[in-house]
Amino acid sequence: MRNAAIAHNVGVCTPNNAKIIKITELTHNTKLFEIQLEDEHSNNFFDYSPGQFVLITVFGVGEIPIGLTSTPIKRGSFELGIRKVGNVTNKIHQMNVGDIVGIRGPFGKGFPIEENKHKDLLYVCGGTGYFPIRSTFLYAIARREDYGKIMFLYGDRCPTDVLFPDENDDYKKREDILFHQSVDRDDDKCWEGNVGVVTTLFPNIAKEIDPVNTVVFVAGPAIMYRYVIIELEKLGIKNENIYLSLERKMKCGIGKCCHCGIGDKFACLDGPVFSLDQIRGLLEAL
Amino acid sequence: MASKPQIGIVGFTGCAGCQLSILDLENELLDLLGLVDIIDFRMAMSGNKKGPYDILFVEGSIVNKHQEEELKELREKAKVLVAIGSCASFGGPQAIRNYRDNKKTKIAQYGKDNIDKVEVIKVKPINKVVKVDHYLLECPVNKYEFLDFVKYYLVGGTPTLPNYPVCQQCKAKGNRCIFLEDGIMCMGPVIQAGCDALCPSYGMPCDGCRGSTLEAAYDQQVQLMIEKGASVEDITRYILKYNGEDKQVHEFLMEKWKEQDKKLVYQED
Amino acid sequence: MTSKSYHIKHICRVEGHGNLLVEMEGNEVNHAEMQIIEGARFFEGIAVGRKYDEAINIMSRICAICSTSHQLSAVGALERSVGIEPSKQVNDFRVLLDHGENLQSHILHVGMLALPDFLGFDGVIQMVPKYPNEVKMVLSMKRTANDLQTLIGGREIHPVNIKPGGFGAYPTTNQLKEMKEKLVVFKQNTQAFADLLATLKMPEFENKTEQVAVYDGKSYPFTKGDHKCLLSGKIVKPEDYKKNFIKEEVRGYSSAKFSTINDGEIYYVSPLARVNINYKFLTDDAKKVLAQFDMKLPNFNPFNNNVARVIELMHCVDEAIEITDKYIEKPPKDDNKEFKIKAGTGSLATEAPRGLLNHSYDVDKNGIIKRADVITPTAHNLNKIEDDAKKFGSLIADKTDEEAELLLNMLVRSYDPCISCSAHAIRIDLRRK
Amino acid sequence: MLSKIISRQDLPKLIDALTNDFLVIAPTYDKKVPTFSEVESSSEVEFDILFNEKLPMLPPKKVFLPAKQTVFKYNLIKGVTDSCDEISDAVTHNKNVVIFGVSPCDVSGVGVLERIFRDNYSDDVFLRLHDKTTIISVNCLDHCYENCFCETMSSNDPKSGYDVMLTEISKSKLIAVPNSDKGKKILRDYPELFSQISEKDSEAYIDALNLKNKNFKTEFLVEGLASHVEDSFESEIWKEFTEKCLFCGSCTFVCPTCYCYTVKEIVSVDLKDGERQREWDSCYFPEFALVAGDHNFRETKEQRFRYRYLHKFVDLPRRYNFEGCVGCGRCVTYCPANIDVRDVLKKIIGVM
Ligand SMILES: Cc1cc2nc3c(=O)[nH]c(=O)nc-3n(C[C@H](O)[C@H](O)[C@H](O)COP(=O)(O)OP(=O)(O)OC[C@H]3O[C@@H](n4cnc5c(N)ncnc54)[C@H](O)[C@@H]3O)c2cc1C
Ligand code: SF4
Ligand code: SF4
Ligand code: SF4
Repeated sequence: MRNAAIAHNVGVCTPNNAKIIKITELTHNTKLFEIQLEDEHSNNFFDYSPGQFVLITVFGVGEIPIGLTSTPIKRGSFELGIRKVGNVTNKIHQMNVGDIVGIRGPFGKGFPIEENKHKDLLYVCGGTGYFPIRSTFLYAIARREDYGKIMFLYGDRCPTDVLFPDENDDYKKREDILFHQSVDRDDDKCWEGNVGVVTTLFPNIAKEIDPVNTVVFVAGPAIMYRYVIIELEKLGIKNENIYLSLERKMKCGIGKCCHCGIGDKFACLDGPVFSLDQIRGLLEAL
Repeated sequence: MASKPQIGIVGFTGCAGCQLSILDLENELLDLLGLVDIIDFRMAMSGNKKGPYDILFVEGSIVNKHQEEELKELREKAKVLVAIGSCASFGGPQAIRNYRDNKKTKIAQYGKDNIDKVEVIKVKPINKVVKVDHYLLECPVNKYEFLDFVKYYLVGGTPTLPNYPVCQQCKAKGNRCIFLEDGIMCMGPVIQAGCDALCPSYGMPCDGCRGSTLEAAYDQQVQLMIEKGASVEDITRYILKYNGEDKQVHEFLMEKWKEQDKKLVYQED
Repeated sequence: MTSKSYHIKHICRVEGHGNLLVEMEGNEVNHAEMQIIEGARFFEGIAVGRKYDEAINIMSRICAICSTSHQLSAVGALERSVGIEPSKQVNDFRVLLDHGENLQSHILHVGMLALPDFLGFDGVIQMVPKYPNEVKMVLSMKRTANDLQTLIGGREIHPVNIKPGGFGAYPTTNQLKEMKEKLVVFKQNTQAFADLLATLKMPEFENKTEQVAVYDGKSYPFTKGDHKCLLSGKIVKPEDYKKNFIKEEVRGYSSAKFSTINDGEIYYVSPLARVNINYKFLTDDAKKVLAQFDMKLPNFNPFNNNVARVIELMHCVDEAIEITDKYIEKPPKDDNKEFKIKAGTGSLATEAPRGLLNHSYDVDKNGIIKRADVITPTAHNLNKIEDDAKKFGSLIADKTDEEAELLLNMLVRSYDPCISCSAHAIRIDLRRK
Repeated sequence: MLSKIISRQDLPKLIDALTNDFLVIAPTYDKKVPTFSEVESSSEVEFDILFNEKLPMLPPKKVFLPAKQTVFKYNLIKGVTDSCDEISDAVTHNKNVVIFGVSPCDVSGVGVLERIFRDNYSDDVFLRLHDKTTIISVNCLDHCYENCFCETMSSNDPKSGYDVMLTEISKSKLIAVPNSDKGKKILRDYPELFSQISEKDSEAYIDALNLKNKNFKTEFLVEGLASHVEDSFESEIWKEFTEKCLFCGSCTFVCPTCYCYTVKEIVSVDLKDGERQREWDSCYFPEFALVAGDHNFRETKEQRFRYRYLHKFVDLPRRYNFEGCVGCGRCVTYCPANIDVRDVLKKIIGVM
C-alpha cells in the first residue's frame, strides 16, 4: 500500500485552500476539475493512492467526499470528477477556473494496486464508479509491464452519461487492454456498442480470466455490487481478490463523526475500498 | 452581479405572525434589503407588484375557494414557493376544526338561520392546493430560518433543516427534561427541532408547532403519556394543536387514535 | 352632481385582508362599508373543549400583533374562571411584558406604517435611502421592545412563558440589568422621535363619538380594570360587558362582527381614547410629551392616535424602567405552585396596543372550557371606521382620486386594525349542553 | 511522596486561586439541573453535587465537544481565514482550562474520547481544547446512585486521563494525588493550600481505597460482550427495545462517550464570510446515514438502535480495546422511555 501523505499546513479539520485550474465538461451532469493546493509546499507534498478520496469544500455551501480520479504518478495537481446531484455538487458545477475551494485529505484506504503487481487486473465500474477506478487504471497502464492482463468493464445508464468517451476509444484500440463498454438503455438509438447492464459484458472476458491470478476492482452504485459479485463468483474468483469501493455519508473523513459506520468499521478509515471477504464479515455492508 | 432576486411575502388565513416575524429581523433587515428586492409585502408596504417572484413566501392556511384560486395564480408566478409557519405547512390551530363534525359545529355556531352567511370549507395547508418547494416551520415562522433560507438560496442550495427532535436542542442547552422529571406533557420527542427548544427552556411543554420529525414515534410517545396519567381526550388535545394537517399527525389520529377517541371525525372535502 | 366610488382593496400596511368601499354623491359620502374578507377561523369554537391552561397559547393565534395582549387577557380571564389569584410579582411582570408589546406595536405603527405616509413613501423599505438614520433608530427601538418581550415572554410574538398563576421562568438579575440599559436608550430615542413627530401636521378631521377605555381610578391601566365611557362617564365592570353594554351583529359583506354600545351607539376604542380618559395618570415625562403637541383634550381626531402612541411610548418605557429597577433590587421568586381549580365564569377587559380587548370564558370543574368569547379592538371599531368614512366627504371632495385614496388609507391605518383578529369568529354566543 | 493534603474547607480557596490563572469549569446548578459551567468564583460552585454524589447532566465532553462549535472561519471567495487554533484560543480567552470535580467514570469517558480523537488522524479542534485542560477529579468511594454501574465497565478507577485526583480520607481532609506534570504543577503552584502528608493520612488513604474496593459491585460480566453483541445481530432483542424507544437521541447527548457530530455552514448576512460549525448528531436520527438520491444505509429504526450498541460494544473494543461505555448511567437516567442499557446488555448476554 502506498503511503498516503496528508498535506496539511493547518490541522486536519481545516481545509487547505485550493484553486481550480481546469474544468472539463464530461457530460451534461459531470465535470472534471483539476485542482492545485494554494500552499506550494503542501501541493508538492500532496500524494495519494488510487481509490483514496478527498473532502472538497465549497465555502458557504458544504463539504463532500469525492474520490480522486487522476493518477498519483502525475504530481503538482489532481483531478476530481463530480456528478451534479445536490447542493454542493450543483454549486461546484457553477464554479470557474481560478475559484477557491477547500481540500482535506487524501483519506481512506485505496485499491491495493502496488501489492498486486504481476497479477491480472479486472476493473468493473458503473456510473460515477468510473472516477475512483480510473485512478488505479491509469496507474496500472502507466506501469503496464508490472501487470498481467488488464481488463475493463464499464457500464453507464445511457449514451449521454458515458464518461471519458475519447479515452475509452483509445483503450478500445489498444491491444494490451481488454476494454468493454455498455449502456443500460439506448432510447435514441445512437449507441453502437453493447446495450444492457454491466454484467452483460462478462461473457466478453470470461475466457480470459485466470481465477487464481486475477484481482478485481469494483466501484459503482450499491445495487450493482450484488449482481457483479454473482458473476465474479461464477468465474471462480476468490472473495479476497475482489475489492469494492463503498459509498457512505461522510462528514469528517477521519473516523470521528461516525456517519460512515458499517457494522464495526468506518468507510473513511478502513475503506472506502474493502475486500469482499472483509465485507462478508461486516454487518450491514451490502 | 445579476439583478437581485425578487421576493414576495404574502399571507392567507392566519394571525400574520410569520410576516410580523420577518419584520422582527430588525438587526438584519437592512442587510437583507441589500441582497434581495422585496416586491410584494402587503403588511409592510404599499405599491406591491404581483410577481413574477424568484421566491414567494406564503403564510397562512386556505379556508375558501377564492383563496384557492388566488394561491394557484400566485404559484404560476413563482419560481420557488415556500410555505412559512404552521398554518401554511400544517393548517395551524384553525385546522383543529377539521377533526370536528362540520355540520354540527356550523349549526351550533351560527344557528340554523345564519348557516349560509359564511362559507366554511375544510382548513387546508397550502400543499393541498399547490406544489410547495420548501417549508419553513414554527408558529410563528422562525425568522432566522427564514433568513438562512434566503442566504442559502443566494449562495447556492437550500439549508438542511433539523429533522431531529426538540430533545436534541433541549439537551444541548442543558435543560431539565420536564417530560421525564416533572410529568409535563411535552411533545418534544416527536417534534422537529429548530426552535432551540424554546418552550421547554422556559419549563413549558413543547406544543408541537414545528410538526413531526421524520418517523416520529407517536405510538411510544402516547404510551408514555398514558403512563403519566393522560386521558384519551387529553392526548387528542396534546397532539392536535397547530399540526392537524401534518401527515404523521393525521395518520396517527385517523388510523390509530380514532379507535380510542370516538369523537374524532375527519371532515372529508 | 357627480357620483364617485372609492373601493380601496387590500388596505396595505395593516394586518390581514380588508376592503373599504366608499360611495360619494357630490361632497357627501352616502355609503361606506368596511368589508373584512379575511377567512374566518372560529377561535371561540376551537377554544371550547380545551383545557384552560392550553387555551392561552391557542387564543394568542387570533392575532400576532396583539398576541401578548391576547395571552394576558386569556390567562387573566381564565384565572378568574377557575379561581386563581396571581401574586403582585406576577402582575408586575405581566405589565412589564405588556409594555414590551405596547412599545413594539407603537413604534412599529408610528415608525414603519404611519411615518412613510406623512413623509410620502410607499413603506419603510422605500424610506431607507433618504432617511437611513431615522429608519435605523426606529429599527433599534423596535429591537429593544422586542428584546423586552423576548426576555419576559420567550419570544417577540406568541410568548411561550405565560401560564396560569405565573410564569414558566423569570429573568436573572443580569438580564434585567442589561434590559434596563437598553430601556434607558429607548427613552432617549422616544424623545427624539416625539420631537420629529411634533414637526409633522396631522390631517384635520373630527368625529365626536363615545370613547371607551379601561379605567381603574388610580393608574394608567393596560392589563385590567373597568370599562369607562369618555362622554357619559359610565363605568361598566368587565364581567358586565354584555349586560346592556356591548352588542354584536353579523353583516353579510364582512366576515367580522360589528358592535355597538348602549343599544346602537357607535363608539371608539384606541390609544387616543386611553389618553382622553386616563391622561391624569401618565408619568411626568409622558405628560411633557403631551404638552409638546397642540392637542386639546378630550380629542376626537383619529389621526391624533399617532400622537397618543408617542405619548404612550414615553409612559410605557417609564413604567418598564420602574418595574425593572424594582426587580433588579429584589430578584423575582420562583412561583411554581399547584392550584386547586373550580368551575366558574371569568371576564377581563384589557387594553391591547390598539384599544379595548375583552376575553370571557366559562370553565367546568375539570378545567375544560365550555364557552369562550372575545371582542377585539378592531371589532369594537368597525362601526366607527365606517362612520368616519361617511363623514370624510368634506376632507376628500376637492382632492384627486389618488390623494383621496391615500387619505382614506391613512384613516383606516390610524386605527391600526388587525383585520384577521376581528375575523376570529362570527358567532355571537355558543352555549353547549 | 508527591501527594499532598488539602482540607475540605480550603477547596473554595483553591477554586478562587485557580480562577486567577485559569478558566475554571466546575459543577453548578443551572435552573435546577446539575451541570458543568464556567465559574468566576468559588461561591458559584455547588460542592453538594460533588460530595452528595450527583452526576452533572452533561458530562465534561461538553467542554471539548460542545453542542455547537466553530471549526474554522472563511471568506466565501478567498477561503479559510481563521484556523481552529485561533478559534480555540478565542473560546478559552487565551487561557488554560481547569475542569474541577470530574468523577472517575467521567475521567474514563474523557479518556475514551481522547483516544478516539487522537488516533488515526488527530482531530485538532478537539485536542487543542483537551490539551490545554487540567482535570481535577474527585474520587468516588461508592456507587453514586442506582443507575451507576461503573465497576462493571471497569471505569471507576482510571489510571490516566486525570491530572489530580482528590480522595476524601476523612470528613475534613482530602488527599490530592497528582498524575501528570500539569497536576504536579497545581500542587506546587498553590503551596499555601496543600500540606505535607502524614503517616496517618497515608493509612487513611489506604483504608479509603479498600472501602472503595469493597463497596463497588459488578453487575454482570463484560468479558466476551463483543461477540455476544455481534452474535445477536439478528436477535429479537433489538425489536423489543426499538418498540419502546422514542429515538429522541437524549441518551446519546448525555453520554460521555458518544461523539457523533455533523457539520453546518453558517454564512453572514452580507454573504461575505462564513464558518463551519460542528453540531451534535445522533446515530438514532433517520438522516444519519442518508445520502444523495434518498439512499439510506440504515433505513429502519431497529438498525439504528442496534448500531449504537454495535459501535460501543463491538467496534470500539476491537479497535481500541475499550468499550464505548463507562457505566455512568446517564442514558438510563435521562431516557424519557426508561430504556436501561444494562437491561439490553443483560438480555444479550442472556442473564436476564
Ligand atoms: C468515498 C466517496 C467517494 C466519492 N466519489 C465521488 C466521485 O468521484 N464523484 C462523484 O460525483 N461523487 C462521488 N461521491 C458521492 C458524493 O460524495 C455525493 O454525490 C455528494 O456528497 C453529494 O453532495 P451534495 O451536497 O451535492 O448532495 P446533497 O443531496 O445536497 O447532500 C447533502 C449532504 O449529504 C451528504 N451526502 C449526500 N450524498 C452522499 C454520498 N453519496 N456520499 C457521501 N455523502 C453524501 C454530504 O455530506 C452532502 O453534503 C463519493 C462519495 C464517497 C463517500
Ligand atoms: S423536556 Fe421535552 S424536549 Fe426536552 S428532553 Fe424532555 S421530552 Fe425532550
Ligand atoms: S418547543 Fe415545541 S411548541 Fe415550543 S416553539 Fe419549539 S416546536 Fe414549537
Ligand atoms: S452508554 Fe449510558 S451508561 Fe454508558 S457511558 Fe453512555 S450514558 Fe453512561
